[in-house]
Amino acid sequence: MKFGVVVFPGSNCDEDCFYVIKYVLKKRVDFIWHKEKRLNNYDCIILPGGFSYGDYLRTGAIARFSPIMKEVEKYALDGGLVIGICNGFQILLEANLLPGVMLRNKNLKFISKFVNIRVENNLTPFTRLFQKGEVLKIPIAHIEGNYYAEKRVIEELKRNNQIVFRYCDEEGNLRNEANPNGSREFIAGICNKGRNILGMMPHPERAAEALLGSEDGKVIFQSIISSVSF
Amino acid sequence: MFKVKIYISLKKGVADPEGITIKDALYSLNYKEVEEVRMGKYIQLKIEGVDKDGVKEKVNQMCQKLLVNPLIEEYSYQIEELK
Amino acid sequence: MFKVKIYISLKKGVADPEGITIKDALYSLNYKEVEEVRMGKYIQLKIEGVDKDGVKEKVNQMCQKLLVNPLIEEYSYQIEELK
Amino acid sequence: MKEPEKITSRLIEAHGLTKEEYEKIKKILGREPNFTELGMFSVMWSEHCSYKSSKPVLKLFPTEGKNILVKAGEENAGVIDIGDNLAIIMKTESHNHPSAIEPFQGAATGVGGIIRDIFTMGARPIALLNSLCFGSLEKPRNCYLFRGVVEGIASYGNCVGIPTIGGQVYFDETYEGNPLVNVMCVGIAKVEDIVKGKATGEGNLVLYVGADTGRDGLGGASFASRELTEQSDKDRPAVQIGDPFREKLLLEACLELIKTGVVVGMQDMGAAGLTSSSSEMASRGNSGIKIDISRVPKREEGMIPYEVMLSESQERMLIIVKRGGEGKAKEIFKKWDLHAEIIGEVTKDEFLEVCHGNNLVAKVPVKALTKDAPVYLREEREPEYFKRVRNFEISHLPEDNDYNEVLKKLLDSPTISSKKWVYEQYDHMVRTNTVVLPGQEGAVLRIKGTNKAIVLTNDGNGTYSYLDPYEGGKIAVAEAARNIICTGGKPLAITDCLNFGNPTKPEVFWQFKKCVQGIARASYFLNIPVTGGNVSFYNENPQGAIDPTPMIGMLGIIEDINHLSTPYFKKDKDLIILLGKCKDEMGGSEFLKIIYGLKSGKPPQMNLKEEKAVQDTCLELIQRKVINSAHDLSEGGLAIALAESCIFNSPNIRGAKIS
Repeated sequence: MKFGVVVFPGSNCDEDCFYVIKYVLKKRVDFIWHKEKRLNNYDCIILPGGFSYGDYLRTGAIARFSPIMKEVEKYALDGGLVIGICNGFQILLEANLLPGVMLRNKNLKFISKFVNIRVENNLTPFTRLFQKGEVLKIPIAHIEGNYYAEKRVIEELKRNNQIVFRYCDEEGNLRNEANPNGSREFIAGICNKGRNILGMMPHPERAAEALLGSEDGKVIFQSIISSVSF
Repeated sequence: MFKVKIYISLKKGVADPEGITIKDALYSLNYKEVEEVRMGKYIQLKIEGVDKDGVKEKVNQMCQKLLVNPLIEEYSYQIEELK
Repeated sequence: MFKVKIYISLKKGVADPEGITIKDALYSLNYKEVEEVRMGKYIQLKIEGVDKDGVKEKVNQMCQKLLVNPLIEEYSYQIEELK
Repeated sequence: MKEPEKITSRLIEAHGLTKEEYEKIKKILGREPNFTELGMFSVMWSEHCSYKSSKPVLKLFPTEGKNILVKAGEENAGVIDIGDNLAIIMKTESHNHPSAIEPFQGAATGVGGIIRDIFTMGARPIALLNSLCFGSLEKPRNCYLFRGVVEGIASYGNCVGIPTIGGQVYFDETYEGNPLVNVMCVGIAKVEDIVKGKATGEGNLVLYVGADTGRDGLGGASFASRELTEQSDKDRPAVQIGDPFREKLLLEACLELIKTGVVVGMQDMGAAGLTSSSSEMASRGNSGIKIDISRVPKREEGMIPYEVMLSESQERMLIIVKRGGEGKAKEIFKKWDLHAEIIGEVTKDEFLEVCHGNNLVAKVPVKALTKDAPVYLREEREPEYFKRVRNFEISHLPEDNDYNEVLKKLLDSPTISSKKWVYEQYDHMVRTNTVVLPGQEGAVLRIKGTNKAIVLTNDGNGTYSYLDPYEGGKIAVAEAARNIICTGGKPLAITDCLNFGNPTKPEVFWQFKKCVQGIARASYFLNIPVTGGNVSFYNENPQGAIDPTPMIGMLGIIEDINHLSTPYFKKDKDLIILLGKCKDEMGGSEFLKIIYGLKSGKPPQMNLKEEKAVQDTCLELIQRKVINSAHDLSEGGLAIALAESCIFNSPNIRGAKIS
């Protein structure tokens, strides 16, 4: 089982993801520099959080043209597992590997805090160890996490059960106060129809050790591991 | 050498949290006649080119490829030759 | 009702990290003829007004008070009456 | 800017140099300085860079200690050994004046500068803290400054990926028109990886790396030393624009380059840009540097040598590379899409020689710039207010308060109330080391690969120091130490930021000296050495000098992370103990200020022996797990400390019955 963590100029959660895979989950993991031309035998690619290219112009708008992204696209279309976290999710959106767009948070401010998210679909490689409707405690840290897509796309996401996580309160209810950034349908994470690409705004790598306040994020990585080593 | 001015704005119907906040701020500064505010980007380029049409072609490509997100943004531009 | 278009850009000499990064990105996408990129804001307003001069006065006040940071930005605008 | 032909007395004065200082320059050079040389001397001899009014007083600080690897003043930042072959590098910096003019960019570039001071020593930055002071929030201008400064710090720190985990926000009208923006950065490095800011080895190459040079913040250093008067708006071009994205590239590239072993010395181009970085590195290496400014990458045309040498464009580093190592350096900087240019070399004649192409533009002895700035023993005089406020009698205040309302009013006051609105804009969890989140006592970071953790605080109290600078200085140190102790940490070292008025005013210099004496006294007694920091003078509001405000940044170590303690009440039926005596000392309290609008009385007189006993006892109680939580009493006293201990763990809130 080997993970690959892509490093773009401006990524800053790459080391955090690397640490969780290598030292908490004790699995093999490499950094992959964004200018690399080839991806050799990885079981899961992680696009980490951060401010690739300083978030200039639009979040992820420039990183999506990095040389490695052609390979990631091919890898994903062949069914390889790809998880985009925060800025990684934004890059997947700009690369049209996932539908929709991230707008500025409703309150226009950067928000860094623990939130609750609810597992909407536990039949993906990323969520198969969860119960449906399970409430997780995972932190967010972003200024553009306000998910938006046209009505048609939202309907399609619902119909194909591509909404994987929704923001909610501690009991799992979709109360307005529990939506930190104004996301349509309380969306915190979605996957593609093939279920092998996941984009999520909360940071699972920041919730993988009890010492840091929650271990719920670790279960996402464990789900990936369990779905690969059959 | 040509000077290009690109105006990028959000499509109708797309939520504009920034525009709304600015409108409220103007309202609180007593500019109550403001009905609507839409936030957008204004990009100025200097670009070498043979002729205006050639530059026009390039500008459209750059907008569609990188500068504009077609899902939520539309754009217009003006091109001016610098002597 | 009037439609106002406000163009806000960084003053000459003020560093523009975003513009530089976008220019490098265009360069790597093979648009090597781009000499310079400057990032700015494009604000569209709908505003009630009696006449164009009255609106012009209001727009200047709103820019100086809130919309523009006079230390590093300059602005221009166009006003159009909506029938 | 056109280069003036003659140096007139008006030009000298505009550069903040006195006649005597100008005469000294002529004596050093043996001739009149040219315009570029005049500029170089003016920024290097400014208060900001030379500490000419504060140097003799700062010698009062204890700077030695068994785990102090680099003493205050020797390098860009203090270096403290924490065992396991690891060292913590930390420093604070003030960006008060730029933030008063442009809050967002002023604060953002303050963060950028202090981060560079850390990675320039080969350390990986792991935390940012900031202490902010503003005038009253009733005034829109102060709200504008407050919002801009917080957003500026957030935008820069978050983008570079360094968690902003602690500090303080303090409100008082004394900061009207002159906010305080003190920023602190903490880094970690293996002891053998530490790089000194030295230029040695004749023929080694001087490498310029990072953003292009423009006319940013021209003479920012001398600008910081001139008072902020209404005409400061005229200094508008002094606004510097931060680029956190390029900073992140610079940070990663420099740390990667250091690992290759080709780096001899490195320094950030901060205040006074190219002039200070080249002269300071040459001075530390007892060598000289020759540079050709025609090779310096520029963002604007027609820049004269004066502008290139004094520009304070952000995100630029000067690196001394072993001859032969430049290929490796260029390769790494190309990987990170950074501009790297060889602009000169190290010489052994101890001169800073600046050419433009092959004509000489400036030649100045290095030590003249870095060491020969005149030092002033400023006149000091006890201020008139000092006696008046001290013999203030609390007893004749009306005593008809409804103490429930008083408690609510105190809890609601901006200085005491929750700062969630602030720190939720800072990414305080990136790098996954933050074990105790902001908003409580000290912030705690685990050290990966060890069983240790470090505790960090940064705060100060201007009101106490106004009422009695000596006690104020002592209290600032003791309070920082108590925050560390209550978290289960042992205080190790201090980095300070001293914010005062115009030092040429005797009353201000009296305040400064008394305050430094107080800090030194407590540091010696509690055995917490000072590893460096920053002095910011000329902080004046329209009525005169601001309250003297010493900000103490302190590092503590928790040898075993299980000794970590958090301040909120844990279990019902637990007993609440007050450790230490509760004396009738209301002077300078928030209670007096908020309920009666009074800033008077004697501040608490601290008995250092009692203080040390309380601290040692509390730490032992925590380490032996006798107690479930500990919280120190500061603004708002016992009532607020009790309320915070109930509220801190919200939403699960506890009550307390006190007799």
